[in-house]
Amino acid sequence: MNSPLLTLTSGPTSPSTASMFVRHPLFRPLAALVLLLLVDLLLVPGFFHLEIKDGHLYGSLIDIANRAAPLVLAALGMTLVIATRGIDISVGAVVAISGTVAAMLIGGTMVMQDGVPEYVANTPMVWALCAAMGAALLCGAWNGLLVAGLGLQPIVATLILMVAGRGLAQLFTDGQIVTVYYKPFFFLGSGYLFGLPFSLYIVAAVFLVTALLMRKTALGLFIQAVGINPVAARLAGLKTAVLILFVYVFCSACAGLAGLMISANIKSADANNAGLLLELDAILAVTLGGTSLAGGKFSLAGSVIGALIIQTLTYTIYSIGLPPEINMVVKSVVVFLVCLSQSAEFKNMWRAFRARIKGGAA
Amino acid sequence: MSTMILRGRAWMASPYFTSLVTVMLLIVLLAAGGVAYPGFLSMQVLFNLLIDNAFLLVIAVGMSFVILSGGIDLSVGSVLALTTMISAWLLQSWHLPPLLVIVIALTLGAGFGAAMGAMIHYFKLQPFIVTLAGMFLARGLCYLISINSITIDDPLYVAMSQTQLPILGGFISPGALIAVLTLAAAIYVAHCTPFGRAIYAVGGNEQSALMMGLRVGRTKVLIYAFSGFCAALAGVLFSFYMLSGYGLHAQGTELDAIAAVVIGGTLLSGGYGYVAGSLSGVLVLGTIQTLIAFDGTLSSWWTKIVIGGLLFVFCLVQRLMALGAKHKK
Amino acid sequence: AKPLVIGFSQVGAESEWRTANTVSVKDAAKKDGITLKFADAQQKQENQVKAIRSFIAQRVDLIAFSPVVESGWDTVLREAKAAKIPVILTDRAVNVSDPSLYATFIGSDFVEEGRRAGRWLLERAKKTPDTVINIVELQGTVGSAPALDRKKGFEEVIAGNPKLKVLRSQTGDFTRAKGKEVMEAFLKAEGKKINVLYAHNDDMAIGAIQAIEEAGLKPGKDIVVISIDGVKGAFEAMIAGKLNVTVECSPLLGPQLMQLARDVVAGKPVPKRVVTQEGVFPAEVAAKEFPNRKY
Amino acid sequence: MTILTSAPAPVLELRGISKAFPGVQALSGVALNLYPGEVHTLMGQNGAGKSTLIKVLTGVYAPDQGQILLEGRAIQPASTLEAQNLGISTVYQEVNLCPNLSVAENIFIGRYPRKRGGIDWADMQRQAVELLERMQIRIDVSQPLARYPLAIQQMVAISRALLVSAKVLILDEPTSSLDEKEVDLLFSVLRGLREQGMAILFVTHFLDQTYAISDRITVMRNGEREGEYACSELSRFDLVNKMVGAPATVGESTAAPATAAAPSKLATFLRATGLGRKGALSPMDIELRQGELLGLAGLLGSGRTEAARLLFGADKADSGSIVIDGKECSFASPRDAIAAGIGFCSEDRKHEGAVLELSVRENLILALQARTGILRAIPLKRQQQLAEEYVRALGIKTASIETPIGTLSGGNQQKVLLARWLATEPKMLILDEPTRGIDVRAKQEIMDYVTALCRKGMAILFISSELPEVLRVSDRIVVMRDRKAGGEYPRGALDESSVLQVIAAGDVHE
Ligand SMILES: Nc1ncnc2c1ncn2[C@@H]1O[C@H](COP(=O)(O)OP(=O)(O)OP(=O)(O)O)[C@@H](O)[C@H]1O
Ligand SMILES: Nc1ncnc2c1ncn2[C@@H]1O[C@H](COP(=O)(O)OP(=O)(O)OP(=O)(O)O)[C@@H](O)[C@H]1O
Ligand SMILES: [Mg+2]
Ligand SMILES: [Mg+2]
Repeated sequence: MNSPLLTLTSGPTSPSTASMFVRHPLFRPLAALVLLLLVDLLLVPGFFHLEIKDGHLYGSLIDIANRAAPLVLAALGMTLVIATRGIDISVGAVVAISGTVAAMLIGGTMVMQDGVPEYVANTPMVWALCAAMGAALLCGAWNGLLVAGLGLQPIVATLILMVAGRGLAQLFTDGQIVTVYYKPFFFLGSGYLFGLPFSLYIVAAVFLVTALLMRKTALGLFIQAVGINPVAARLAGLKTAVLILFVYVFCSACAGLAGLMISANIKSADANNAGLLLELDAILAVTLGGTSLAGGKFSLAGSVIGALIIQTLTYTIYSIGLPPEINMVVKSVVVFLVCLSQSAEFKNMWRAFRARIKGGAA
Repeated sequence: MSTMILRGRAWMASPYFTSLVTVMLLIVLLAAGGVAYPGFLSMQVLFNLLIDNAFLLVIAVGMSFVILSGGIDLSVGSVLALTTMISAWLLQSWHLPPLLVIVIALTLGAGFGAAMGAMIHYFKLQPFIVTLAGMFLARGLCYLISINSITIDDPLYVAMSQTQLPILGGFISPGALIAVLTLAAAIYVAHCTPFGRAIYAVGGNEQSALMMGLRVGRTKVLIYAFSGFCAALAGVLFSFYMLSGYGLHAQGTELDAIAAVVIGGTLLSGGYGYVAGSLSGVLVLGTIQTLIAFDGTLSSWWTKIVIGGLLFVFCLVQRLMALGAKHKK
Repeated sequence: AKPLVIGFSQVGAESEWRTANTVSVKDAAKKDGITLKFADAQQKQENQVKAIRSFIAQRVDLIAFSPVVESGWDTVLREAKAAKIPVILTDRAVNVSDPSLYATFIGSDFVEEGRRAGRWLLERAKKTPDTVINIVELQGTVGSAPALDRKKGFEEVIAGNPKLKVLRSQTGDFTRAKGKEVMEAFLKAEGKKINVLYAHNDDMAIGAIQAIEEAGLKPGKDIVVISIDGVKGAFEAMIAGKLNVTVECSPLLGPQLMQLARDVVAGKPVPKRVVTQEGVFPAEVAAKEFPNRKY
Repeated sequence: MTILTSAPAPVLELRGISKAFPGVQALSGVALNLYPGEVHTLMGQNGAGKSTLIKVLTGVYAPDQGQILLEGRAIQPASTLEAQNLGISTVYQEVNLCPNLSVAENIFIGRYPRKRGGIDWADMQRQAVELLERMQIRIDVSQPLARYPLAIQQMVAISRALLVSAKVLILDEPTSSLDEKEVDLLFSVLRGLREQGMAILFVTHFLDQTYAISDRITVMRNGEREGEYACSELSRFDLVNKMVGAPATVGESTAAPATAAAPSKLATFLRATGLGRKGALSPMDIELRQGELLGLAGLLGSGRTEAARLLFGADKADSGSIVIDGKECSFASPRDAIAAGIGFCSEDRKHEGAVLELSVRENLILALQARTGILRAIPLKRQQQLAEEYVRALGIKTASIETPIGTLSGGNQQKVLLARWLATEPKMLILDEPTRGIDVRAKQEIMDYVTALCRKGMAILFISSELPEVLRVSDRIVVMRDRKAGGEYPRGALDESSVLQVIAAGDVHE
């Protein structure tokens, strides 16, 4: 809760284009991402190699983007929730629910067609997807009602669904992993369109729609106002409760979409493991992107970059052949470094320190 | 839906009331269990609640300080695991005397917390992200020591594990006693010392606290150090309890601790609540689990659903009663 | 007589295998007219200890559990012993100072499973004695008993052939999604060099198979895939020719467990270690075996 | 008034203090001398740099340039705590207390009375009660501070500052939310301290108060020191001129706004009957007419704010009815009131008004946008145009319309919030202490602006603790006491003393 009133700022400097670029809030997360990619460039041979295989692009970068897609979606939803000073830790459970519903409804039964085994969907895919998204929306509405209607603290309100949601998903499947045999469904997770993974188009579409919604309507302004000063927002005539309800529904919708993507990608629904700890990664992505958990100002693009940072890091760890024991240590160290690089205070101290060293040496 | 939190003036008193409601509901929960399952209300079952949740209670106490100050500490579960690991390693591989090991473990825990607190305060980083990274780091360090679990056979630890302190016809473990003493000490610190009050002030409004001339930086670093200390102490209790060090111990305990603190009536935004609430919160969670264990018919998923459901009913009733009381005023 | 009451503490429902295990135990109890108190620990040791304490408080006739971890059971088992309640371990062993704390242990031997996987590979390697065989390994959850043991057993056996080299080993957390993700990274980093994939469970193998296919390679042919557990999905993959072999790890302990329980309560002597009957299923027998699979 | 005979060394001396924020040079080369035993008033228009100067000298901001000397020694306080330890006790412009702590704790935190290692709660409460008693405030000091209205919080903040025996006491607009009675009490306390040789630096926008208490005045303009004057040597007129920087025709005694048409001819906009809420306001009747300015007078805690909140639907009334344009309305939330054409400018700008991190523009259009609806975003062009327009009309001093409102000076924030409601072009506007913290000239301009709107047909409910102001601008006055409407009087029927009489006795007795 650092009020901007207290942040010490240096004097005005002439805003050249370069300095404006450096000062841009997205500069630091972006720089962190670029730095990580540079590390890959040096340590992983052929990291930037892209080739056309079976008519589509193939390579590490594509993998990262593809794998990051669900995380980006979850982070986009989480951004809005966090902007209202809330938090949603049920994202992983919603992923499990929507994936399970879709997988169970679609499933796939084998029929012989002209002597060739063919799989057809149990339920028309459109209906199944609608049902899955409907389930996700219900989850969001539930969270939203608990927070906005009942006034529960967001973390407990969503904890309820976090615990019970996965249980529900397992209840549907009897604890089994539901395998899907119906091909068109896979397109969602591992299909390609114009040479690029289909999931990227989904993410881009959701991002664009959300960004437009924030820009072209007053939603962005209202969400920030509610996050920064709910009392003032109410007195200014905002429907604070409806707004809060909306962000939780939106967050769950994003999570639901992510769930579909994940289950389509592995061609099955794993109620127990799908999206496990996704909520933590999503929150991490949002904060790495420069949005404060205290609510208010938010950056959708920042969250996307944050998610890419996380996925690149994970992928890097796999690629450079580190023993799994030290995965976590590496991850934590990188997160610390990224955080520090974003801290103005750290930069000042570092500068003072360097100046002192130089002074001592002279 | 207009009965919202966002009411500026009148909502202030509710968290205090919430703490009371929690205790009342806890009693109702226990009574319900007693009616439904024979043997549920035996003294030993109640003591088991304390014995089995001693480590959670200690963590929740540390967490309640952090939450009261408006922060959050996600690293506690991992610090607990790291403590068990370091203790086991020092005991089994280095053969250090157990008391020394305990002192080292507690110091490391407090130091770990203090370091995170310092980063949070001096570099103005968000507590969530710093402690999340701390959580990865501590867990990762466990695996650097060993990915296996290490059994502890130090006589002092074994004694602490197996001693039964008789009380009221049942028994409690030394660990449970330590937890209760920690709670008592924390309540004293929170309500009767300047440090404790500074925590509330920082949670109420950090900027104001600074303008009022409080040592906000020192307070924040100390809070996280205390939380780290509590996590380490919980780790020590856990290694008494399990007699082993293991990197996978206490996964997700941070969420349990946060839930316990919040259910106990503390506001996550800081400034409102009681440290004692963490006890009622922990007991509520423990009772829910015990109820399920006594029932013994629920499958894995029903267990989750029922835990979620009970949590919901509990929060709902708690909230409605608090709202009702406010309206009557 | 009044029905036997057994308290059973299960690890959780983290995989299909585990679910099959639970179902088997529950069904067997029902069939034998045994009252089963079931408690799910959601993968946490402390929850298991709590459950066992509550079983003791409820004075059940016998306690059975699949420990989440090997160590840390002395105290609570002592309490059980003091309350004169016998204990049976299922599926995983424990590490206690006094073996009399439990009556018997029934379950598979993870190290042996690893060895079996290794032996199968050794056999296969004999066909091409001169070529180096590059292996990538998908480990289970870091630090978990099956991951440690399956790695250990496998390494033990393949050490016998210097041509067998483990190129990469990374955790896939026992899940399909992670298995696929990690395999993708392996394929990009090592490319065509990979000859064999050894996955610590079927789920990771199934995920990895998809990654291999998406990379334009043929799983089962270009890359030999070995995994452990023998769940239905694995058999389907074998029938499709994408998986080469799965080492069975049977979850169907229920009937054996109930029999043992009755013997223990009746005071009959039982062996301290009961190993479940398990096989190795290479792809060739998959189609024949498939109809018999219960999980 | 004590006249400084011999000039002793100043306790506090500021030399060439400069401070810049991105886009604003808040202070440039400011000097100030503060002597023991004097009350030194700092005056200047909104945004002149008064608060910034105080923050620099108490360690909140580090100066870019300049020196601070305390008793001849250079100091560089890095935090308020350091400043406090050096003997500088400060009450900042925005109340900086912890809402969750009890009143007593807010006074004593950081310097608790101790007993056997712990805090002596009983002693603390006793002392707190005594301390507040000095200001004639009798409240339950064990209740959380947030329970009390702003004025009480302000008094608590002052009490806290008075608790330490400091060398220098700094008060930044302590009187902006107090009424005359409280101000008098505060001044008598300050005079006592002056006798004891304390140096007091005081900021206010009230000329009367300045002349009532100051020994010397430093005038600031645009971040620079305009000059330092002995109070007795500077006429009000000169003072205002120096603040404004050009000869101006501003004074307290400008002519009253042109009288409205005969009250009976004005159409009723809103009529509330029996409006009340348990524990907050006894049922009262109130009528607002188009083109008429209705003043609500009363002491602190008389229930004016409560009445306003009920009219606006911010709190739910539990009795009474509201009729607008002949239609019965019930307001479940401010939205309903806004839809009916009502605006409400709250007295507590920090908690109920400003959305600190948002820009001036965003704050300004918030209410308008809320009424327009979420989907029909006001085009950015139009927003900027509106913002520019109001920034000009109300003379808001800001680096740009995209500056976060939190970095504006207190008075300018207040103006933005006023503009927020003006932008909605309401049919009825409730102004609760709208001129709090606004400088003399701006106050005049704002009141002129508001009365002009009123003449064009807006109904206005005006609440102010400044009785003269209420008397001057209101067409009709309702006097409140003890959370009840005391009586209604037409313009000119009351003067200051008769209002006080009403408050004391409940009615005017000739
Ligand atoms: N933290 C900050 N960041 C940027 N600009 C600031 C900050 N604080 C103050 N300013 C600017 O400095 C100038 C002086 O502000 P200051 O608060 O000192 O005025 P003031 O004289 O106290 O006015 P008022 O009478 O309205 O309180 C204003 O233009 C304000 O916008
Ligand atoms: N001098 C005082 N002593 C004790 N309590 C007071 C005093 N002044 C105000 N209060 C408290 O203030 C509250 C009333 O606040 P309210 O906002 O209705 O007043 P108001 O008439 O709007 O006054 P103002 O707006 O000037 O603060 C009551 O709870 C009352 O107890
Ligand atoms: Mg000011
Ligand atoms: Mg008021």
